[in-house]
Amino acid sequence: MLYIRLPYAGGVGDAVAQPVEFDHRHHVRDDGIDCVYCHDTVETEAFAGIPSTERCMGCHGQIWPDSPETAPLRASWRTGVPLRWRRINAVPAHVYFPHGVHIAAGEACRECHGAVEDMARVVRAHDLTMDFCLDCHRRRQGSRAVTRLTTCSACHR
Amino acid sequence: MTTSPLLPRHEVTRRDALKLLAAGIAALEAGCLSRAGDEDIVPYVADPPEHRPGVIVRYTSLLVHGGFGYGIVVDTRDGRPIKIDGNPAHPATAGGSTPWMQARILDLYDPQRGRGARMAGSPATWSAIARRLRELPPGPVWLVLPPHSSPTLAHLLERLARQRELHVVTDAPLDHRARYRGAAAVYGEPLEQQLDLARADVLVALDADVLAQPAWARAAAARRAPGTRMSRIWACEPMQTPTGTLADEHLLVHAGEVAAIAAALAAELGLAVPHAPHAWARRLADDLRRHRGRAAIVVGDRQPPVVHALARWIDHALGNVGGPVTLTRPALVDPLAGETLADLAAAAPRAVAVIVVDANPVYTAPRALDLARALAAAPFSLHAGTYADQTALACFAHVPLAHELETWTDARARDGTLAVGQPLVRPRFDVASAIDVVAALLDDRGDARALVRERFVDDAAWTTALRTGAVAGSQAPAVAAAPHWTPEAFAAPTGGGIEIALAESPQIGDGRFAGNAWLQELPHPITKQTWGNAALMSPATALALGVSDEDLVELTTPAGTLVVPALIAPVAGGTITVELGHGQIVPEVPIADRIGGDAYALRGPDGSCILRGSAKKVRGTRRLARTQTTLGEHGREVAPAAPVAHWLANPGLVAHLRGDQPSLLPPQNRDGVQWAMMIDTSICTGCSACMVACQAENNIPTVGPVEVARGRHMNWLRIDRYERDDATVVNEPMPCQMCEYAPCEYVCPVMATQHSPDGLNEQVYNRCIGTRFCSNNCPYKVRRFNWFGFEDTSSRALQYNPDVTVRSRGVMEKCTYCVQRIRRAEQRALVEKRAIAPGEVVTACQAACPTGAIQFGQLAERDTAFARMRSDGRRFEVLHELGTRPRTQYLAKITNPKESK
Amino acid sequence: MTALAQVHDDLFERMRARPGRHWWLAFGACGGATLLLFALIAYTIATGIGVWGTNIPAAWAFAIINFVFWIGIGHAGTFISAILYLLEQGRWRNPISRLTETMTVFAVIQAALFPVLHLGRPWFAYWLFPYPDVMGVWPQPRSALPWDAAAVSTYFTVSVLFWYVGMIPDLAALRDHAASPRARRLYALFAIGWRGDSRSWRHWKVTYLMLASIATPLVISVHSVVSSDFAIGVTPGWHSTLQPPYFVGGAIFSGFAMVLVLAIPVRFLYRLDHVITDHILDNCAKLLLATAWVVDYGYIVEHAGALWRGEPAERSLMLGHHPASVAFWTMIACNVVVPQVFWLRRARRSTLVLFVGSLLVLLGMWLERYVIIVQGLLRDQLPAAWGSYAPTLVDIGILAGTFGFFGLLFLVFLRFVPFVPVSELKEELA
Amino acid sequence: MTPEAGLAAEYADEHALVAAIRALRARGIGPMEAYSPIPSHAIDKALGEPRSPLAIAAGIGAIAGAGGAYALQWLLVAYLYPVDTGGRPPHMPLPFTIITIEMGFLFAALATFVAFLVASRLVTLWHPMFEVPGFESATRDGWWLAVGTVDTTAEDVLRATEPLHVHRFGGWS
Repeated sequence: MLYIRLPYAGGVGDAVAQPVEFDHRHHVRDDGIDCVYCHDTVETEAFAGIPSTERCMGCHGQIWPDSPETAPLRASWRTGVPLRWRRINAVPAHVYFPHGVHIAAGEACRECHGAVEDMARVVRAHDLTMDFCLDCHRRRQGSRAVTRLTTCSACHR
Repeated sequence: MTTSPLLPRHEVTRRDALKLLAAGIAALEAGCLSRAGDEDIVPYVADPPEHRPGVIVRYTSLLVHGGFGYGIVVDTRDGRPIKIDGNPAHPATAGGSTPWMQARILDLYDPQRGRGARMAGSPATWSAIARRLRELPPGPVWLVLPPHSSPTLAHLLERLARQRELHVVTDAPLDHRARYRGAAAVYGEPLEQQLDLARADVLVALDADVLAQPAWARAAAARRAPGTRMSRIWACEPMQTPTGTLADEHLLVHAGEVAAIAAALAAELGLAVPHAPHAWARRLADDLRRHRGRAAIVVGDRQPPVVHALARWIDHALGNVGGPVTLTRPALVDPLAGETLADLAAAAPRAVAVIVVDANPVYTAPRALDLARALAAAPFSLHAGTYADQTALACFAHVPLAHELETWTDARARDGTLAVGQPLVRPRFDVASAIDVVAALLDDRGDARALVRERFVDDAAWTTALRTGAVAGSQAPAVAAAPHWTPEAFAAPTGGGIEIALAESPQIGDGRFAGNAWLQELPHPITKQTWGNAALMSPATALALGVSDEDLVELTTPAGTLVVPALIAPVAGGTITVELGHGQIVPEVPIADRIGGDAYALRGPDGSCILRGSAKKVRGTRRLARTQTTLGEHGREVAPAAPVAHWLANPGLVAHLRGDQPSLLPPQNRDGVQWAMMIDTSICTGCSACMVACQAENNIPTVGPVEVARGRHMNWLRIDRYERDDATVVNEPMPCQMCEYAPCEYVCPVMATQHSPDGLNEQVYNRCIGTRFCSNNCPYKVRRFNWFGFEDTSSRALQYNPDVTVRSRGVMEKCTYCVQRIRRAEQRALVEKRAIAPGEVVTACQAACPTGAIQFGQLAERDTAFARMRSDGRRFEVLHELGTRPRTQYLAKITNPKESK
Repeated sequence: MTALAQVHDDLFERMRARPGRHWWLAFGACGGATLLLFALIAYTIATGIGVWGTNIPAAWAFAIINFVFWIGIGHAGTFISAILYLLEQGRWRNPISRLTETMTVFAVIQAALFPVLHLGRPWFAYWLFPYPDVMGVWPQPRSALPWDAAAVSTYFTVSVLFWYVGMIPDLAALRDHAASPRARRLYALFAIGWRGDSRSWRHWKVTYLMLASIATPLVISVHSVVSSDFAIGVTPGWHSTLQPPYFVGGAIFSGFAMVLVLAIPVRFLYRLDHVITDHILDNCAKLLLATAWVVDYGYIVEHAGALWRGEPAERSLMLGHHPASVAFWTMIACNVVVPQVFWLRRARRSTLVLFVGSLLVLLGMWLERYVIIVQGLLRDQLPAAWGSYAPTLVDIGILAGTFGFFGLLFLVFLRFVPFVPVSELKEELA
Repeated sequence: MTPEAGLAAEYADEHALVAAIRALRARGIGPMEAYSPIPSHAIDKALGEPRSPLAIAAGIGAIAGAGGAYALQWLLVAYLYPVDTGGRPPHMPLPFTIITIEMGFLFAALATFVAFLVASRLVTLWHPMFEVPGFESATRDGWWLAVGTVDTTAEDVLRATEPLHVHRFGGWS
């Protein structure tokens, strides 16, 4: 009961090693690449989309073609074995979170993901508990009444 | 719907998709709080075109059954086919489906198929077996094939016949030849009877389950609206079929007497044929005369050729041909040609090879032939079949048969329409298709795709065929044929004892689907029995034999004996019906192994399904796994029905069974988006396609015969059968009623079930603690409980619908109106900034229903099929007096019996 | 030697008697059954409640029947020790009050096993209580199950307090006259320093009175709440305003049977005929007869109601053939016929007749719950959904196990705690 | 208030004890406490102790429990997450009443018990009186009196009341 309220329990701020030391600060801040360029289905689909090796190579075929940083990428392209990223922001399997609708409703990515553009290595910004979701949904509908946004089957099926 | 060129690069990514999914399944086990880095995300190496993660892509393809093609559309997600539905553009399905069509998706992931190819008892690969085929020495090759209509296969066989001595045996356990023999007797050639039931005022089914064909069911249902244009269905059969439950004039007779009735009918209509007058036939003849040219007579394949011949003659006598009935050349490749299994049994030792494709003759052929020995005697024998079944064990080599969604096929519908079946996933096992086998014999290295493609003139035709799922205008042209036939005197049913009528199982067919758990656990449309068969008999017969339900009975025919439990059913007195396909001894197919009794053992060498024999009670009983044991209404008005005349005279017939009850509770909100369902009991045949569709869509587990017998079957949607006092039978599909004042909701102590603003009764699995109070308080008993951990972790889990939670042990579950489809549509609409269009949300059961008996929509809808049913005067609520105000409502059953005089 | 001393010494001497062979035999049997109980509970939780006979439609069966049965047993205990106390029936109340209170506490312990055990996911039972979770979802006070949780936990707590407060002076006595220092230290702990000073006695009297007056309405409320598990449902045979009084009557009925089943052997084994007198047993038998008529009246109303209300579901359930007809007729025999022998004074005075009669009543009352719960579910509103029910060995083993566990606790209590309220008996002398 | 030290005397029966209390009070000697195997109204009268106020504690507990329970139910299902269950209104007094009543009983009982422990100074596992030889008779048939003084006049008066025996206890023993 108390444990579950600790940020630790929600995995907030856990540092997780990724196959490639991918730095969002650099790509978003320095290079000014828009989130949607890589997470290309986020605006319409449930799944935000993780760029394929092909997509990464699109740039890194020319840029840093022989940097050790991008070596795993080239290996994946060569062997056809996909990269295995570690999932940072996850909800349990019985929760259905559609990205598209949230973006369409005008939510900013940072509402749940935090300021990813400032993260060298992505960490979880919120514990993503049901309370966290409900609070936001209730703020958006402006009441505690149960509506399309706060009924069970909005997220659980 | 889009085509799928299936370039090799996709194949790679499709496999990755499967990997991706495996991770997803693992995640299902994850606990309530996810931690960072618990799961992996596996992106594609290269993005496949036309693919967006998590988006359903629909492809057309084809299923083949009894030699005919059934066009389908398949939902695939991340490269994984997960759901099959009928293709509206294909004449055989017209968008509807059947239980076996819905269940075929399970076979695709069936671990029982994965036993792998083998030769001489040791594991082998298809390529190794194919090499053996290419290197066969010259000499006679025997090929056992099911009836087929594939132009590609026909072409290859012609080529093969030119190369070497080829003997083709067409093996259909339930012989379809009688139909063609009858036609041949009348017309001189085996013409096929085509039906346009939308034009039939009178439909006569002589021992024929006409409405089992989805397209025909759809057409016939269109004529069942109560009123002046309402059709009349006459059925006479030894045991009631789904068609029989809709019949307005129903007669139970010995299967052997159907011929006599057909003769009496023909005589009434002026044919000089030896007959005995028959009252039912006279009334029918009278009705037919009143509807000259607007009737159709259909005869079951089980009946002897003479009955088919009589029916054809009657069609002409009444001028039905050119009306509801047309004649074409058969779509099956020369249905009457080919040799028999008897020839094979004799010739096997002299053959260089015996090759059995997609058949299990060792199990289905008359035992006297002893095919197992014959196959063993052949120098080389190969079985290409779905499972490592009896024939596989008797053969030298075995290769798993490719599923239709794993390979390229083509086939014609009964009306001749050609369609191409495209694979939607790379085979999970080392498999071969019929085309592969024949191609190997031909030493033709072209792959199946190329061979099927050859049959098409250009790319345009090819892609159109793939996109639409049917080649437009390819149906067989009507042929004008006059009957020149003088009926020979035919043998009336002879022999004493009792009649034993063998029938195809409505669940597992002739046994080919015995390995499919969904179909094994599907309740029989009439007897509600699952997992096995029984000696089905009338109460009178049971009384005469001194048996009651579940007592063991020994059936004996000249060919053999069989011991099965008795079960009282709507069967003609003096007839015992036993369904085929069960009682297989197949250790490598656990689902089918030793379930029920093997009725093939009773068949004589002629392969007839209508036998005379004896039956006697033997010691012991066997528990039958039935899902419904009470058939009466017991004083409750839950299945109202009336003859059309009475209904037209009393429009308020069921008015007292609908509308709001006085209540102390605040009125329920019905504004805005409010979902509801309508079910028309007048056109529900009880075929049960909806039940399997629901199972496929909602990840519903199967629990096996023992658990079903203990009252723990899991189907969210069941079809209740009521035999009313007035002898009308009502099929009443029973999904969640979505009560506005739901008794289940206020008794849940943890709010795991409650009401959504759009009128859904929600069940939250992850909140449920399993008190089961909701089920006790559900007057409709539509809730199902996970008594054990029923979720499947085998490769079958790949079929799971990712949009639906896989329920764990100890939680309650129930029909949700396919809420995942509703929410998906809602979200699509939100993203596209529009409202949900009427008819945009289609539930799985609604999509599967061949007759359109199930309609789903919003209360606010106007002039949609749903809205029309909602405003129909036949609308009633089940258990209306309880004041639960169900959102699922029904239309009373109206029949159209012939006024008797 | 004063009269007080005589009573004191006499009673304690008898109660401290070394356990005889009977005690050890009973202890062994009950211990075995208790082990079986916990083994089966572990098996059920590990495998799933599918190991029981429950199904759809009979989603509730043995677990809930046992729950209602054991809760009911408790009632007579509270009735005797609280209500008779308020009615100043001390003469025949005091000697058996401790026994009956103990019976209540231990019976409620048995009952309390089931609401948790019968869940599909017992490890989430705590969701029934409002605790500050991170889900923002709460229990549902419109459902009868949280009512149960509240009623049963209240009933248990109050019973334990009442039981313990009454026991403090006797525990002090045991402390002061204990044989061994170890026993002395142990009893000193439970006696919490009772010295019998006039202040404590004054507060003690009031406390005991208050607890008695709180326990009294609980006798009515608890089983009324339990009955609402059924009364608030739409299931035929459940949905009836008759249930609360019917259940309370039945509870006290079965409770008195259990009192006799316990008191008679105790009186025999500890030679307490002069304490637990024939007069007391006679009174219990009279109450048994009276409450039997409450229950029988329930049966009559139930069936008459079905007859004139004429609701098809109820009619076919009550007047049609009973799917559990064997259980039904056994129940009628045990609850209607058997108690009538207690019209006879000789029957009321014969411990054997009392003992056997009480056992039959216990059987009958268990079957009554079986008939109410299972039969209603098997013959629900929609005929197509009718089903059948058969218990499994696990069901039966768990039921037997609870009797063992109950007996075990009771034997241990007899051995270590004054099961006759000595101080109250002394008080009567003065 | 109960003497922690002073003189302890045992008497043959209730009358003797009561008489002694009267005698000592007449001389204004105190404080005093009587110990008896059974509750005795006579002793209370002699000591002039007021009636026990525990009923009030029960009342407070009942009101607090019931009020709290009802408020909590309203908060949880009518305010925090007012979901529609079976078309019932979010705030439903009737069903809420049941848990309210039960909680009233529960907290009344708990309050009474706690008040009892506090008021009668219980859970004091050791007390000077326990050191007095023969005091264990207090839970059998002994009638004891404790006086919170040791001055000679008090002792003389005490001995004049014909106790069975007198001991010093507490600090002076």
